[in-house]
Amino acid sequence: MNPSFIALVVALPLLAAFLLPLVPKVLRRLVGPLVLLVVAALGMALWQASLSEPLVLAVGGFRPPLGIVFYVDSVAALFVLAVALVTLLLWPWGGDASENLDRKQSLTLVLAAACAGLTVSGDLFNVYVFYELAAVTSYGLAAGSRTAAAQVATFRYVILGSLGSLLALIGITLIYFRSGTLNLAHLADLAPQTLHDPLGLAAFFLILLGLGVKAELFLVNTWAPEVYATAEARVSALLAGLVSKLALLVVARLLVLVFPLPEAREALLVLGMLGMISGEFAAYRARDIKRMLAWSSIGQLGAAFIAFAIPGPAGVAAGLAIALHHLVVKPALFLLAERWGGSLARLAGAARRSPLGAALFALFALSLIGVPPLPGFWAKYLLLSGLAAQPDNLYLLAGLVVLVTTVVEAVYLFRVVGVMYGREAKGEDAGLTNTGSANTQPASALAGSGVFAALLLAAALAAPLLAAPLGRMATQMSDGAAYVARVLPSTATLSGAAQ
Amino acid sequence: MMHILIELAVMPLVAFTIGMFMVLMMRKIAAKIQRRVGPPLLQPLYDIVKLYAKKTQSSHGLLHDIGIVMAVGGYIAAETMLPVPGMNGIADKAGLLTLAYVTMIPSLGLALGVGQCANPNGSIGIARALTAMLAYDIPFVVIIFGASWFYGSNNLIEVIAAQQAGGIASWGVTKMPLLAIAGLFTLYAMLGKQPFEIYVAPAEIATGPMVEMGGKHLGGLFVMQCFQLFTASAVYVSMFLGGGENWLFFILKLFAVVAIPMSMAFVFPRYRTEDVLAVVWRWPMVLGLAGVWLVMH
Amino acid sequence: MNALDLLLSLSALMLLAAFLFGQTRVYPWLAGILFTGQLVLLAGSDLPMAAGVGLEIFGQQVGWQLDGFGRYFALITIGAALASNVYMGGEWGERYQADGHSLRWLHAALAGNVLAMLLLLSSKDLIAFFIGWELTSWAGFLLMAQGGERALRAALRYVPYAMGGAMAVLGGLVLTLSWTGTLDLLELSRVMSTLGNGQLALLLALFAIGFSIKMGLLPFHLWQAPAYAEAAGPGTAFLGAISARMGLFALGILLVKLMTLSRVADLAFIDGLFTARDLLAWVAALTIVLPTFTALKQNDARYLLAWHGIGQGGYMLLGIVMGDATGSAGGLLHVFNYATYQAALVLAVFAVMHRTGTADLNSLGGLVTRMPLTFLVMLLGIIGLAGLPPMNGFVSKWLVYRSLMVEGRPLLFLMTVIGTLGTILSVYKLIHNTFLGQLRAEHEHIREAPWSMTVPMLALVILAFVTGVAPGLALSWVAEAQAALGLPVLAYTLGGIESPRGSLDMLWIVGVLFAGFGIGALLFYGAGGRSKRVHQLDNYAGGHFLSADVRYHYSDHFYAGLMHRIGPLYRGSFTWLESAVASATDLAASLMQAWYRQAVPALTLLVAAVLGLGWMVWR
Amino acid sequence: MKLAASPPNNVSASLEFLLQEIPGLRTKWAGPRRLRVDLPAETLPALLELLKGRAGYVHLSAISCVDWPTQNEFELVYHLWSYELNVLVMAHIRIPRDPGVYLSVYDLYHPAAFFERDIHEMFGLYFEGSPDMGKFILTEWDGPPPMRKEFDSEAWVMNQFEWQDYRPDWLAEIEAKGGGITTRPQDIRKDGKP
Amino acid sequence: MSTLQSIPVVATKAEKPSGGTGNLLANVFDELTAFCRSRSLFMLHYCTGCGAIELPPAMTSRFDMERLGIQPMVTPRQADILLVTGYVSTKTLKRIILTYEQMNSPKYVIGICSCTVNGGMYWQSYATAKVLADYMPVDMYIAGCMPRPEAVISGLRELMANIRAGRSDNWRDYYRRYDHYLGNQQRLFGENWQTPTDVIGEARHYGQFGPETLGEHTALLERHQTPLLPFEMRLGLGGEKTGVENKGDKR
Repeated sequence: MNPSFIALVVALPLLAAFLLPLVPKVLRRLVGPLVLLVVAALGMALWQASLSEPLVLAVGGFRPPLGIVFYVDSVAALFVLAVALVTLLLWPWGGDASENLDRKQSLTLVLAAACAGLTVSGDLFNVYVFYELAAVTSYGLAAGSRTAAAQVATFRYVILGSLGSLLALIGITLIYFRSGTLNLAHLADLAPQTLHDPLGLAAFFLILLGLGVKAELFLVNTWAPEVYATAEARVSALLAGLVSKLALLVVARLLVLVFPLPEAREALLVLGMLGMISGEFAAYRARDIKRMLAWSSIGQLGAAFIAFAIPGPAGVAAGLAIALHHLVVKPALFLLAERWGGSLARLAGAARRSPLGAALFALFALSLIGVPPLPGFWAKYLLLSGLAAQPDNLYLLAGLVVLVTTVVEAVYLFRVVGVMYGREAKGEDAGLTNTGSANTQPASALAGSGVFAALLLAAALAAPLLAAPLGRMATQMSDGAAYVARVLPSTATLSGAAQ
Repeated sequence: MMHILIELAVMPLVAFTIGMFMVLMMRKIAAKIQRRVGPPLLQPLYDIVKLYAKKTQSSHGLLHDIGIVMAVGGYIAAETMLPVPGMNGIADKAGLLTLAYVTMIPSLGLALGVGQCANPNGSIGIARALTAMLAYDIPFVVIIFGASWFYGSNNLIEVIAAQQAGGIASWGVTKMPLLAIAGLFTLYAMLGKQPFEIYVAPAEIATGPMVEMGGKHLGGLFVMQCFQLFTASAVYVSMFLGGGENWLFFILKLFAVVAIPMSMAFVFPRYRTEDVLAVVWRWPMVLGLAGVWLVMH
Repeated sequence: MNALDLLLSLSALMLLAAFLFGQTRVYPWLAGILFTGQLVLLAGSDLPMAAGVGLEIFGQQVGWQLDGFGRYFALITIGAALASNVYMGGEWGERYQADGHSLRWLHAALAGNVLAMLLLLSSKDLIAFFIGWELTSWAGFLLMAQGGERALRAALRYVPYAMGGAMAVLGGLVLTLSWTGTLDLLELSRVMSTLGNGQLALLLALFAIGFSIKMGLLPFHLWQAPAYAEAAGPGTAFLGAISARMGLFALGILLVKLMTLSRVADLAFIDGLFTARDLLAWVAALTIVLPTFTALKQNDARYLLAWHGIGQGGYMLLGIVMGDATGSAGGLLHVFNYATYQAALVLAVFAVMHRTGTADLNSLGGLVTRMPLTFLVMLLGIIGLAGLPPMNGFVSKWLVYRSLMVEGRPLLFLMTVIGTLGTILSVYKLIHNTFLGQLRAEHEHIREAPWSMTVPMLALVILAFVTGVAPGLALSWVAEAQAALGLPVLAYTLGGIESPRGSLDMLWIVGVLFAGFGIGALLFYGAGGRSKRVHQLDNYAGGHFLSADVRYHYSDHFYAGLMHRIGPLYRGSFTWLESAVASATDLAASLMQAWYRQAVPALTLLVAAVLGLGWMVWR
Repeated sequence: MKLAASPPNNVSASLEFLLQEIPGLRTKWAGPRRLRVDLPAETLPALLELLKGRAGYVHLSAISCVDWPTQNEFELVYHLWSYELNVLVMAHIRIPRDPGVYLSVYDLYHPAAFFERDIHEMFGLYFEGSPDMGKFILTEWDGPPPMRKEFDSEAWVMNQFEWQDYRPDWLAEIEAKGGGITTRPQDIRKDGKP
Repeated sequence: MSTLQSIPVVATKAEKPSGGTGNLLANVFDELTAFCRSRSLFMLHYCTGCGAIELPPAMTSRFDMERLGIQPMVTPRQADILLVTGYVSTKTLKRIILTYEQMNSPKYVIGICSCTVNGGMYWQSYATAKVLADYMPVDMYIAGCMPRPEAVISGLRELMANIRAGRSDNWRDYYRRYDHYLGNQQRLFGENWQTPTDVIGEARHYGQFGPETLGEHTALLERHQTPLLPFEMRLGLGGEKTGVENKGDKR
């Protein structure tokens, strides 16, 4: 498995996105899925290879500290695979005018490319470029549903996103100013001398805020509920499920390699707790499913932030488990919410008309809460056991927050289940619910969430088997020195030269 | 084994006869207080024989009859658990607490029987009777706790033996004065006479539970009343007055224990149900708890 | 495939079968056979039944093993499930299906509950325990949610309680893992008692809160009455009989096996004056009294019995907390006793509902002449519930009383007796308003409940009577449970217990009682003259001519006198507490939502950035 | 009866002045505070409203009925009382016997319902507009109205019941000593039967 | 015209103490029950008319009925003597008959005051029943327009003597000649007069069914009476689907 294939993972979707309009109309619909299938195959191959030993690709032959480096360890490979698969499942198959569909499909392909790039890129500037690319394409997709509400929400999202990117850029420049390099491995090597001071921490915080916009970090996630509520469910699923995880992954990698300091972890922990509390409690009062799912995803990402704040491989393992679990559950819920949008009252008695949809919703709710046989429980168990192992009281407080917010989450999720399995709405709002096929799920949504459900159940049954690879991935990702050794063969000479 | 069977028959008979004379004593006391001559010596017997000799009786169903059978049968069983001079029955196999529960079965049986009479007076009477039972059973149980803690066992035979060991000095009343007073007050409430007879209020609910009891049903209840008087006073005597060294003292103590409350009873009007609760939960309860505290420390 | 694997796979098979063809006529028979098979398997195999199935995940061994304590509860679970299954298979099931409910889901819920409880009872370590605990909660939720709109609402009210309890237990589990390094129950029983007082107190608090929520101890008991009352008929019987007792099983393991009662007694609030063990005892005592007197005021038979379910739980916990041989034997025996007569009572109430259509105590009356068998079941049931001699309820309550008397706890003893008297009053109200008094005109032609209902009820009540007359039969299982748990084992005989300080021999007591009844009957039927049955309108009413359309049955506000005295004490403070917590969550939620509706997000971003920087730089 | 110019000062004069408004009304003082008023039947409601409205006659204490078989008339007497004037007014009216119907004053004085119901039961006089004309006291009686003069109670009793000859031995002893019943029952009875 | 003496008292052999013939034990037992019946009389505390004001002085300390074994009881089920005191208005007579039928026999009726004998002071009134004996068998009259307590006590003592001697068995007469009494009652109350007590059923049950129990009056009663048969405890088992079966099984 020679390293050059890594570049394909990013280049292929990008190429396909721009060449899409030129392809004859007949083949045009097949280009996207085909490309994604190839990327998925590549991803699977990369994952097999990187499990034993991470792969490095210096683009264009320039030696690491100068040129662009692609570093693929098992976590990155897994996320590439995830990007390809989830984008394929959430692919805009049709239902629109053809030129509008072209635009959507190409934007999605660009987004896929950007996400793949984010996971594999080894240096900060590259990360920033791909992040900007992902941000812009998500603006385009979010406004895709052409309703006024979507336009306004996306506009607010654009303001926040760009401000965030600005802050990230300032942070990156600060780092470059202090350390003289942007390559992650080199930074990891130089960080102890140059970046472990208040200025370095300030740079980290700025990058955290910048990337946090996309990862729905507490201070900067006010855009999320509106965008997810108004955008197409497919787009919201993509953004909430996939893209936010990648931003989170980058922050985690930065935390592990460059800033393994307690202050940084503490910041992440506090923001994660606030995110979880605000997300879950806001969802408790939500009266409309999409907004509720939006707030619930903010809460879940808060939990992921808390998880990554735990030092050592335990933290990374918990973070990965929660991220992957949310990656599977949230898009499925958004797909279900497509036809069930709007106020909860419309859902009265929905279970009678679409029993499978309601059963899937209940299954995902159970897994989100962490009812044992389902993988959600193992994720929560890892998170809590990680938190309990820490001597610091702040971690115990975080554990308490996780427990309390889970109860709140259970209440609002099962309030929806209760409404669905309750009796039909009578009288005046009866007309509201059964407007034609309002309550029946379209085939595509059911198919999509069915696949996710199958994934979830497979993970539940094979939990013991998945535990080992997860552990290995966590140790591999949290081992900073190995990263440096792998990317920069003779560190001794280079550090001298760079001074 | 054989002597238990004999005692099973003899003890209730003895209890019934003593109970009958207690009823007579009660009516005589009432008469003397009201400056009347009072009933002849065997009046309770005449009443019971007349009731059983009734030619026509109206019954409201099988349960109405079984209620009376349970009432009388329950007390017959309870008598065998009460040690009397010379006969211990099955007192060693069932302690004080079991006796308190076995005496609840007759009232439950009566309640079921009256229930089937489908007479609102009866139902109201039973509701009040059960409330009164709730009232006086709580201090009674406190006293049982105190006594059994003091004697170290709730087996009546040992309780009596402990008291008779040292003559009057080791009687319950001398050792646990507060509990004895509380016990007497509770006994007074248990007998269901004047101030505590809200559930038999003749003018208001036509003798409550007994409203549809005629002939042998009422006869059964008169027999139960005799047993009730005997059992209550016998339990008190066994706990506080050293049980029966011989029959003469035993009977004297029994009549004394019943005479004291009865002499006060007929000058009182009648408490309402909530006032019965108030009185019985205030004085005997406080005395009982204080007595128990004293006994334990 | 050893015994426990067979047991678990059998119940898993039943869950699948119930889900697939639960609504057919064949399934109840199959389920009956399977349940009896499980019972025989359980009773027959020797202990401890180790299970082959197990998994190793994240460095923890997760396995299943059934010991004496678990088996005692498992027997009761499967017994209760068998009784409700027979009840469901008969005419009740047909009527339930005719009313539009799904019998398949009810059978699936019951089978799911049994499977979950078996998993919980046979857990070898805390993770398996937690898996079983959560599955039992959610299976319970599924069983409660059957049977209509009010049932669903009551079940939804249970969700926050269940999740709160589960999260407390999970928190405790995780802390135990970090402090002791192991999760296996056997090792924990050695290691946990060596923890410091502070750590032990936190663990006790977390676990005790989690377990007492399911058991319905005092502050967390509000969900249980509506949830158990509104569930479908046999569901209520099963839930009331055993579902809440899983909390007791967990508390038993926690207090006795893991932490050992002596260490629990060391955790003192005011240096030795009021220890954690006293706190548990007093919570149990209050749980006996308050729900029982709430049951007294209920006007619906199902709610009355559900409230009593909570009350009787207090006896069981009090017995175990006492810890001596008689007390713990009484507490554990009460689990079995209560399961038998409670299931019978609930099935009887539903038989009445099946025939008359309502369980409202103010619109029934006089059914004894029309449903005599159901009346007999309810009569023996209430004698058991009230704890009077011939029935088994008396034996277990007597054991608890005796241990309180020997241990010298007067106030606790007083509370239990107040609870018992309250029970006697409220059960008489139940049987009087339903079966005694004036038979309504519209109920004159109803018939006795069908065989499919009367047989399980009678079987349960006869079982209760037999174990009442010869308590030794049940005490053998209890002794085995005590040994498995590490409690001092009770020396029992067939009739009760022998001890100089006051013994109990039910064979003699019940024998003498029935001899007394015989003599009474002889006196009544022999000495008395002929008596004639009269119509219910041939009644004394102060000279007034009674007529069938006038309703003179005294049922509403039954204990008016008592209520005048203790009426003001019903302040509903717990309901106020629950609504306070609910409104606090609402307030927090609206605050959080306000954060997301802010007008200018960019401004907050900048302010946040400045604050963050400040925090990072000047830390 | 000419209208006096100025309203007289004392109570009785002012009452008389007031009553002049009713045509065909004759007043007669039966005592210092008792005024008998005779008026035609159809003007009675007007009188009642006048007295109630202008003279405070809020209390209708009774309606009594007198049976005049010879003149084939019923006489109804309405006893009214005023707490201000403290004078009892007895309004006498005569209505013919055969239709035996008169209008009810229930709307003015609610107690009239009972008086009218009683009179209906006892005299058979029907009051239109009275709330309840059902049986009042004699629930078991289905004979003619018993208070009518033509109803002979003793004859009805003689027809309905039989007597028993009660000659207890103690009466024989007294008679032996010369005592005994002074007025024998047959002397009391009109038809002379023992 | 029925005179008191002419009322046929049916002398049943069991009740009459036949002076030592027949087996001693049966005799002694009847002797004992007759004695106890006479020594323990429960008087129904039901004041039907003005004469009842004489009863309290007879009960309290000056005359003290209790020494004779007479106690006031509240409900007819418990009582033996029904004291009909004072005038008997038609309305009250209905309640008296209901109460009389609810009493357990052997039961005795004492007509206190002259109004129960021949109508007394209200003999002309259309509203009162004149002769109590027409409606129920009367055992003892205590005449007087309110007899003094001594008279009441002496009347009671005479009744006790009769009971002791077994002569006071008129309660059987009500069963044996029920048609006569029912006729008089229907004459006064109209044809659809009915009491909840099933007197004919009781007559059959207790073996007091004489030739005159049934007649045209009871036939009249049979036609319009809704049968008030007691609810037998029946075991209507069986798998009928609907809750309400065997409609209208009018027994």
